[in-house]
Amino acid sequence: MVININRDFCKGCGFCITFCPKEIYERSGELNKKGYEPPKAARPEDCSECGMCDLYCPEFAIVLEKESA
Amino acid sequence: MVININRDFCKGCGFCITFCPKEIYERSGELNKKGYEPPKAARPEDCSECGMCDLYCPEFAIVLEKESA
Amino acid sequence: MLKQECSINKYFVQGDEAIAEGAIAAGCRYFAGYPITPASEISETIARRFPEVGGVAIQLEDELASIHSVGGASVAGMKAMTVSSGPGISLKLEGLGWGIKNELPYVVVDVQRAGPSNGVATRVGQGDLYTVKYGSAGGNNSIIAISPMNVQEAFDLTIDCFNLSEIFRTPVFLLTDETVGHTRELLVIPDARELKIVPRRKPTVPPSEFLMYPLNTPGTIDYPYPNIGEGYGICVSPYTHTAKGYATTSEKDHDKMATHLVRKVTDHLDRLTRVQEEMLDDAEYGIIAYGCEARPAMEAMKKARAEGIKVGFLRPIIIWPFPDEPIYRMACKVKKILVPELNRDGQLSREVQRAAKGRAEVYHLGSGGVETHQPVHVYDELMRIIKGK
Amino acid sequence: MLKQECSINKYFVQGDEAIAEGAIAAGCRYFAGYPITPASEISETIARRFPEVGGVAIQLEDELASIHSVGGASVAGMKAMTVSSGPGISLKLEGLGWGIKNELPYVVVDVQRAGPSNGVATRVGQGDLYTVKYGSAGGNNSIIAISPMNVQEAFDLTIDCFNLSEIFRTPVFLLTDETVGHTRELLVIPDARELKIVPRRKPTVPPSEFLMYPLNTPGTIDYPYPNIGEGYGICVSPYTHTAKGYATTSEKDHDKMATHLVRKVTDHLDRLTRVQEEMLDDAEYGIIAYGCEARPAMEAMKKARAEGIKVGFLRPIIIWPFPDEPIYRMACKVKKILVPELNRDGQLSREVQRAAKGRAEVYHLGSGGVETHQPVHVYDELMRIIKGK
Amino acid sequence: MARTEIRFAGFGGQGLLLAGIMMGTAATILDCKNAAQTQSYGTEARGGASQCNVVIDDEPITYVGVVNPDVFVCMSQEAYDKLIADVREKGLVFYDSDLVKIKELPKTRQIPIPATKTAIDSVGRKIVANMVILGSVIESTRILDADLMKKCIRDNVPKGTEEINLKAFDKGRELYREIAGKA
Amino acid sequence: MARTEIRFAGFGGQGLLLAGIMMGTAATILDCKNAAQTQSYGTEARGGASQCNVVIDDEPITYVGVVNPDVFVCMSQEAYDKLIADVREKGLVFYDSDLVKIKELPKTRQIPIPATKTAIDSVGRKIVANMVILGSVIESTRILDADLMKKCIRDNVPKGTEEINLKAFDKGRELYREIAGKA
Amino acid sequence: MKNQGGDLEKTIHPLAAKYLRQERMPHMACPGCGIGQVVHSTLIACDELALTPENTVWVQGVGCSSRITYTLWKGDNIDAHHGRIFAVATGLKLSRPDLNYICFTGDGDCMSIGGNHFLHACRRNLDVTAIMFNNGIYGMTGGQVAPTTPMGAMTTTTPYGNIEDPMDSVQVAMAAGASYVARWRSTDFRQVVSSIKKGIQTKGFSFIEVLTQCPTQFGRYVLKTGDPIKILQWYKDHTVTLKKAEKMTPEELKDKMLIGEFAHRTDRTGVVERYWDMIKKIQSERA
Amino acid sequence: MKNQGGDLEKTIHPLAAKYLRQERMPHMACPGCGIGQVVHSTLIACDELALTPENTVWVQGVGCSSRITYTLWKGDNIDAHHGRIFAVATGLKLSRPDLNYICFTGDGDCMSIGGNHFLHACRRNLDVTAIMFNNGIYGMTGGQVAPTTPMGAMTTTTPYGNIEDPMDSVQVAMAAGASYVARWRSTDFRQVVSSIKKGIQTKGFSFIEVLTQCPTQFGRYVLKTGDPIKILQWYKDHTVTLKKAEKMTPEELKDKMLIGEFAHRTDRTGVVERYWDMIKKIQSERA
Ligand SMILES: Cc1ncc(C[n+]2csc(CCOP(=O)(O)OP(=O)(O)O)c2C)c(N)n1
Ligand SMILES: Cc1ncc(C[n+]2csc(CCOP(=O)(O)OP(=O)(O)O)c2C)c(N)n1
Ligand code: SF4
Ligand code: SF4
Ligand code: SF4
Ligand code: SF4
Ligand code: SF4
Ligand code: SF4
Ligand SMILES: [Mg+2]
Ligand SMILES: [Mg+2]
Repeated sequence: MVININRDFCKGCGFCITFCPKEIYERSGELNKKGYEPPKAARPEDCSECGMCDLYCPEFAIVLEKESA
Repeated sequence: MVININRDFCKGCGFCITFCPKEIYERSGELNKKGYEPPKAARPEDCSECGMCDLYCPEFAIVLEKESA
Repeated sequence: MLKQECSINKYFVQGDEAIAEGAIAAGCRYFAGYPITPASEISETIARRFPEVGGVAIQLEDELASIHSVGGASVAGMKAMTVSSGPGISLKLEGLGWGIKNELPYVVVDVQRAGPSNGVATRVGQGDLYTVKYGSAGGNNSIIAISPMNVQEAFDLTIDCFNLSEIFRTPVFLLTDETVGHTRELLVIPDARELKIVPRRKPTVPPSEFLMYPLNTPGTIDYPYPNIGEGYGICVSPYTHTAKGYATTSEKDHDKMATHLVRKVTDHLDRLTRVQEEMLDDAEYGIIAYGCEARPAMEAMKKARAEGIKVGFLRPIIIWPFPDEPIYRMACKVKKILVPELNRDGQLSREVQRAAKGRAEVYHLGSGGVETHQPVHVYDELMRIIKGK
Repeated sequence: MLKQECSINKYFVQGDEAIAEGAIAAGCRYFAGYPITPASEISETIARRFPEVGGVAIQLEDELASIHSVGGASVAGMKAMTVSSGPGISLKLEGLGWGIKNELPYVVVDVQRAGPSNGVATRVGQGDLYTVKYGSAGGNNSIIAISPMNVQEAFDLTIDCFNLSEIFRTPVFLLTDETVGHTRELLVIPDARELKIVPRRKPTVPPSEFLMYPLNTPGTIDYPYPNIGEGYGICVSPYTHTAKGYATTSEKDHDKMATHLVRKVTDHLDRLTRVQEEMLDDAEYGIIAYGCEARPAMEAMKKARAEGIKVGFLRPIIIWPFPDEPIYRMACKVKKILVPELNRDGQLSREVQRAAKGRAEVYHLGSGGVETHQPVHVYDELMRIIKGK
Repeated sequence: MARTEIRFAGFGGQGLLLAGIMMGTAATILDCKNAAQTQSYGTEARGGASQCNVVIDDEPITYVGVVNPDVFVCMSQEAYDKLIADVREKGLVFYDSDLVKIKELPKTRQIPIPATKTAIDSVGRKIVANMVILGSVIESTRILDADLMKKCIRDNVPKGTEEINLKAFDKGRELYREIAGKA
Repeated sequence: MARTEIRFAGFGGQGLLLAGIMMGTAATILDCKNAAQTQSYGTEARGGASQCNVVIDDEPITYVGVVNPDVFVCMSQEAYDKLIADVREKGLVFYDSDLVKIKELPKTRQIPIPATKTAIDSVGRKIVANMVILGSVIESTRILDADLMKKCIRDNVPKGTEEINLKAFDKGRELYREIAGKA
Repeated sequence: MKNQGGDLEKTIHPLAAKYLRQERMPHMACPGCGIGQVVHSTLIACDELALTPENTVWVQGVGCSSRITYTLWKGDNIDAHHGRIFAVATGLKLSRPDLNYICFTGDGDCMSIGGNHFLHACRRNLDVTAIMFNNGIYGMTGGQVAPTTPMGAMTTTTPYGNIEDPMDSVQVAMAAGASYVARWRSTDFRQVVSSIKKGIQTKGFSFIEVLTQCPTQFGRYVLKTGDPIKILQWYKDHTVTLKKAEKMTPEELKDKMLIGEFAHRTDRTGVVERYWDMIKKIQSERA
Repeated sequence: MKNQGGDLEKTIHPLAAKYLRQERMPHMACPGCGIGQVVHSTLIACDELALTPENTVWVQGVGCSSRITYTLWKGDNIDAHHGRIFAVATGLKLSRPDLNYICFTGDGDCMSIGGNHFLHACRRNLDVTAIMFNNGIYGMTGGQVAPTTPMGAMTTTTPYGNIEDPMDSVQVAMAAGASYVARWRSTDFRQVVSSIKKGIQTKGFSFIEVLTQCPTQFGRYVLKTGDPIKILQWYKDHTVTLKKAEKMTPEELKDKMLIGEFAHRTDRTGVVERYWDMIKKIQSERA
């Protein structure tokens, strides 16, 4: 799975970090232009492609691309 | 039972005539000031004192007095 | 409507019925109302007639719903109308603001009755002159209002309301009254081909080039309104908008919008000044009245003229924007102006006073309403002010 | 409200908070509102403070409910208030008519924002001058409106609103704006004993001799309002009423009521004229402004005076009834009057034009709102009109 | 024809409004005259005072109100008491003689028409009393041509009631002729 | 003191409003000066642009707005870009040097205050950055007496947060002295 | 045997004498209108509860409901704008919780223009007694469609038949939380009296809908008859008690209106009591 | 393995690319607000039904519901005054019955100021799909009490705790006659998508209430936390599915909000279809 994060859209709510069953995401420690802290996909290789992070993200900031596709 | 009819209040709806179980009332054939036809109590002596005519009259035009009272 | 004879286009009907027919003739095909005396006859006539001509006529839960749904219908491409009176007009003012700000063409009929509050619901009054223009909070508006004085005008001017609403993209009021609404007179409905009807203008450019609101050229009229569902991405909202229709809070954007809304009327006063003038040429005194009050006023003028007193008469037909110019001209000519009207606070007379700029003395002849003034009342008051008592 | 020091009566607070405190000081003990920017802070302050002082403060389902319930509370003997802005004010106009017609004392606060429609909800405008006076359909009204220009006045004039509402038995508006409502300044709350508070007057005659409405002596003020539940058989309705409060449709009765409602204000203009006048004695030019616009206007005047230009200033404090008299006097003195205001249609300037009766040229300096004019804008415009460009 | 003002007054439900509308319709649509009709009611939804005013003129009508009627058709005592004073000097009054007790008025001709009774007696329907009295008015005043009036009635009353309405109208004309003969 | 205009600008949530209110409160209630404070936000409920303006004067304040601030406290790039041009000639600019990249302005003194960072580093709470920068402003401009300002802070911040706020304020004063010393 | 109405003084109805203003009689309802009957039942209820003109206020909306009842009551009469009856009553009751309020409203007044205030009065459980005259039409303004008008019915604004389903106000009242909810016909005298009494005694909002015949408008336009007796018959044919309905099929219940007592909750108080309790609590905390 | 967000073009979400105006992104919701999640579910539903910006109109009220969604949609965006969304939708749908309307409203917008239009939209069974964001508070105006705010909750206008019972809008919608009624949480993605799809496909009024977390106001004032994750947990603790609820006692259900599909009627059409049928009938009769 390729995990793209639109850092400008992200508002740092942390849903992706909390609700990914595979704990793929982590805090990045960096702020975006608006002062929010987007996550980073620390372990994309463990991704089960469940899509929850995409659904949970209120900002359309997570775009998943299946490697196969 | 004494049956008093306020002829000025009556609007001639006919409820008393229709709903008296004892058929006490009849059309009077006379019009009041407003052009309505109040009933007359034709057979007050047959009255069972049920009070329906009083309740049915929308105009507070029928006042029943129990003879005993 | 009673059946007609002779000509198939002659009817002896109420002003209210004439308004309904005027709306149909103008192409109105959406109507939402809430019953209220003395405007209900309009709704009732429309309820009967609209399905025949393929229009939607619906009674909604209240006045708020009616005017907002009329706004919705206007956005959806319909010529639309709502009607009311008194408290019902007050209730429509919030919705009216949405129409003003979004430049929606539709028509509101106010059949004035004696107020305030419910007042004498079945009888005439003239208390809404400012209400229709300024009642919707926030200012910066572009309301137009037209006032008929008889049944034929009720028909004709209803058509004008629709036409002006399309040209100026704004809600237009037919500001009438119970007397005009309930009086029966002859109505002649001209052949449809003789009527000038302004259709909804549609954009001729593709969506990518189209702007919802002509804010970059303030005062623009005759501006198209796209259909929904055709890719124009219509943007309509309560918020101050950019030319595209996006919400904005910038001072500059807001001023642009406000300026356009005001200027689309004030830049075109030539198209929006319409008065009836009678015997003003040599007049030394004047009477100004509108709607139902115009008729006893004219009768009074005739009586005075018959006695050799030089009295002239002016009637605002388009009453908003107010005809400042013709009234100022009149004020420069005559010494005193009498303004009979059916309210005690003096509404038309205040406006006349403003427009007269001190060039003539302005006198208010008020009445709470219920009946129009009788000609003799107007005449007597005229004599009184002439004699300076 | 931030805690105070030194004096226990000094606070650095918003105009909105000052209004809430003014209402409490005036004896207001019923409040119903519906949230709306920029008036919500009043509701929030009151929600916190009223239970402490034994008052009822409730948020109802909408603006219609709020004002009608305030009317009900007034009938039930409470000093009562509601607040709003923009579209919310439009929604209160229907209910207002009930208050006007039934001569109910209560207060409505309009914190004006930039309109029309929702406009820029969080920012200032001045578009409701006519709305508060004429928005409620039907005319024949007796609305009084007062406009503060700073936080201290927001407090003081709120008390005056309540007092006048009791004296004149009519709804009174505090016509303020977002700038005054949201600006924080020093508020000094005097000791309760120093405040003049007009209580609800109660009849001194028995019910059999009491008439609800003083229609037989039109223009009567200081007239009592009985308590409910005490045998006075209070009669309040939407219908035109007789002196007893019974519904009537007679022309004469209606005219009596209309006349009384209008005259109770117009017969007492001495008690209802309040303006601030600055440097008018030798003035050749004038500026007239109200509310938030008064402050940049005065600053502009100072600047002009500093340069030796003889400019005077007038501010209507009680803005309805409009101060015709002082403005006419001013117009007789100066050549030109500039009227800065936060709307593009010219509201205050139209009124000034009317009152000036042609004695001075009147110029409108408009803006859509969002920000007040800056002093330099007013100054520049003043120079422009002085130079006659 | 000079401006003529006609007032119908009585209770709601007596059909006076229809009588007035019929006159206005006939005048404007069939006779190319000008006419204006106005009305007023009391607050009752049914019964209560009812008034219908008609102005007919060859000239265009400026003022549509009726202040001092030339013809006053009166079908209730209340209306009579309240409105009789308005009648123009030398005006004509038609009143339902079973419902209204008149007072002496030297300068006014007051014509008793037992309209309600006649309606009941002749066609069995109280509701057409309006046509009876309209017949009398037309027969007496000739404000409009009677045939034209009848055409208008036929065209405009509810389907199926044409004949009884016309019969009542003619009965009213007859009645007037009788009374006039007597007078 | 002559009329002084101070503008705080940045994001919502940075506490700039409170800083302004604190100045106004101290000036009016503790120092018998005149003050007026106004504000404006963007449309976002959280985050978004935020501005707080304060006018302080010994004389009564006629006009409450701030047009050309004497002091501009800036805590976001957006605010800087939009508002820097308004600063009065010879005005002072205090900016959070971690959030704002300034441009050259020959006639304006621009003072970098790493307020957010200092707040985090010194008391571990980003939220008191407002007090840090306020401390710098007071230390630099002396618009108000620092002790009086501290009394005001102590009295008006939420219970339990007095100490960290005061600490941040003092830290800001220190910071300014350091920077001024360097300059 | 004495007889009818020679003596007018004699024939003043005792309830009218006790509670109604004589100078406002006879009231303005049309012949055969059900409103007078409901007023009668209301007075019986007042009498049985020993209410007085001093401790009881009549509140009205706009419509025949108010045209008939306004200023009949000897005590205070507070008539609100059309649809605003419960808004006004909210102000009244919160300000003077010690008085009883009987609110007369119409089906249009309550369920059309006043629908929102009605909903929230139910939710807040405002402690007043509401009597809704449901005549299935707009009476006062001349026979326009109401939200209670039956599907298919001809009215002046639905000349081709009503295309909307009527609102069941009893269901709405219950969904929104009213404490007491009942529906009867105007001629269910015993039940109406009993419901009004319960309504007055119940804490919170009491809603009593009464199907009241309107010969003038509903009769004329919908049923095509002005005969009050035929109209009463129609109501008889189109109503079913809750009890009976239990045993009926949906098919049989089609076009029938249910009558009976729908809710009588005693488990919750309303906003008025709660507000004043809150004030007391806060003030005693501060004291 | 590619990685995160270096390439902005790359990270435009496909649904956003298909349906939303890029220049309006990111939208204006606060961090962690549930509205964006519901918009996401709405787009999935649109996509699965193959709706297009041309045949589907977004309609809004006033509140965060509109502040966030207005002019996001590539097609037409019609934002009504506060509370008037269904009035405006009535005009739109009756005029252009061929288009789909998705109406975004707030709990205050729909149930407080807009309560009456909501009631009658349900009764008329207006053929639009309504999505109500219930955040239990007034978000946009700063945390005032809403008709959905829990009893006892502290808000800016109930600083001593809310004394009113919340309105159950699902019950009201059913009582008033809506064809489709459901309630879910913003994070019940599958169910929300399915309900929106059913709503669009159902004839008549579809009402889908979504409990949407509002960290900024509900979080701050009611739950005393701004942490979106804690707020989602609160919703988890305070909701129960219809199915589960069947087996629970009233005591256990206290303070719980029911979620699930409450009504799905297919037996009645609505006013729009009926009106146009009537027009057709009348016109063909005349022709
Ligand atoms: C704001 C407003 N809109 C409309 C009216 C006109 N109006 C008066 S009563 C009424 C409806 C009456 O219907 P209902 O409530 O059912 O009472 P009914 O007369 O049938 O008893 C209407 C529409 C009004 N008075 N005020
Ligand atoms: C007529 C009117 N009254 C009040 C307002 C102010 N206002 C805007 S949104 C809103 C309430 C929002 O609450 P809700 O509908 O629950 O939406 P949320 O912001 O919580 O999503 C209010 C009161 C307004 N815009 N118009
Ligand atoms: S798709 Fe599922 S597993 Fe993969 S990152 Fe997203 S939430 Fe985690
Ligand atoms: S869910 Fe979306 S907005 Fe929230 S932290 Fe993750 S990427 Fe950012
Ligand atoms: S009391 Fe009963 S029996 Fe006697 S007259 Fe009345 S209805 Fe008839
Ligand atoms: S019931 Fe009453 S109003 Fe009706 S006819 Fe009998 S007495 Fe008259
Ligand atoms: S119109 Fe109908 S409801 Fe009204 S008083 Fe007459 S019969 Fe009763
Ligand atoms: S205020 Fe609440 S509902 Fe509104 S956008 Fe922010 S979190 Fe969402
Ligand atoms: Mg009704
Ligand atoms: Mg909400």
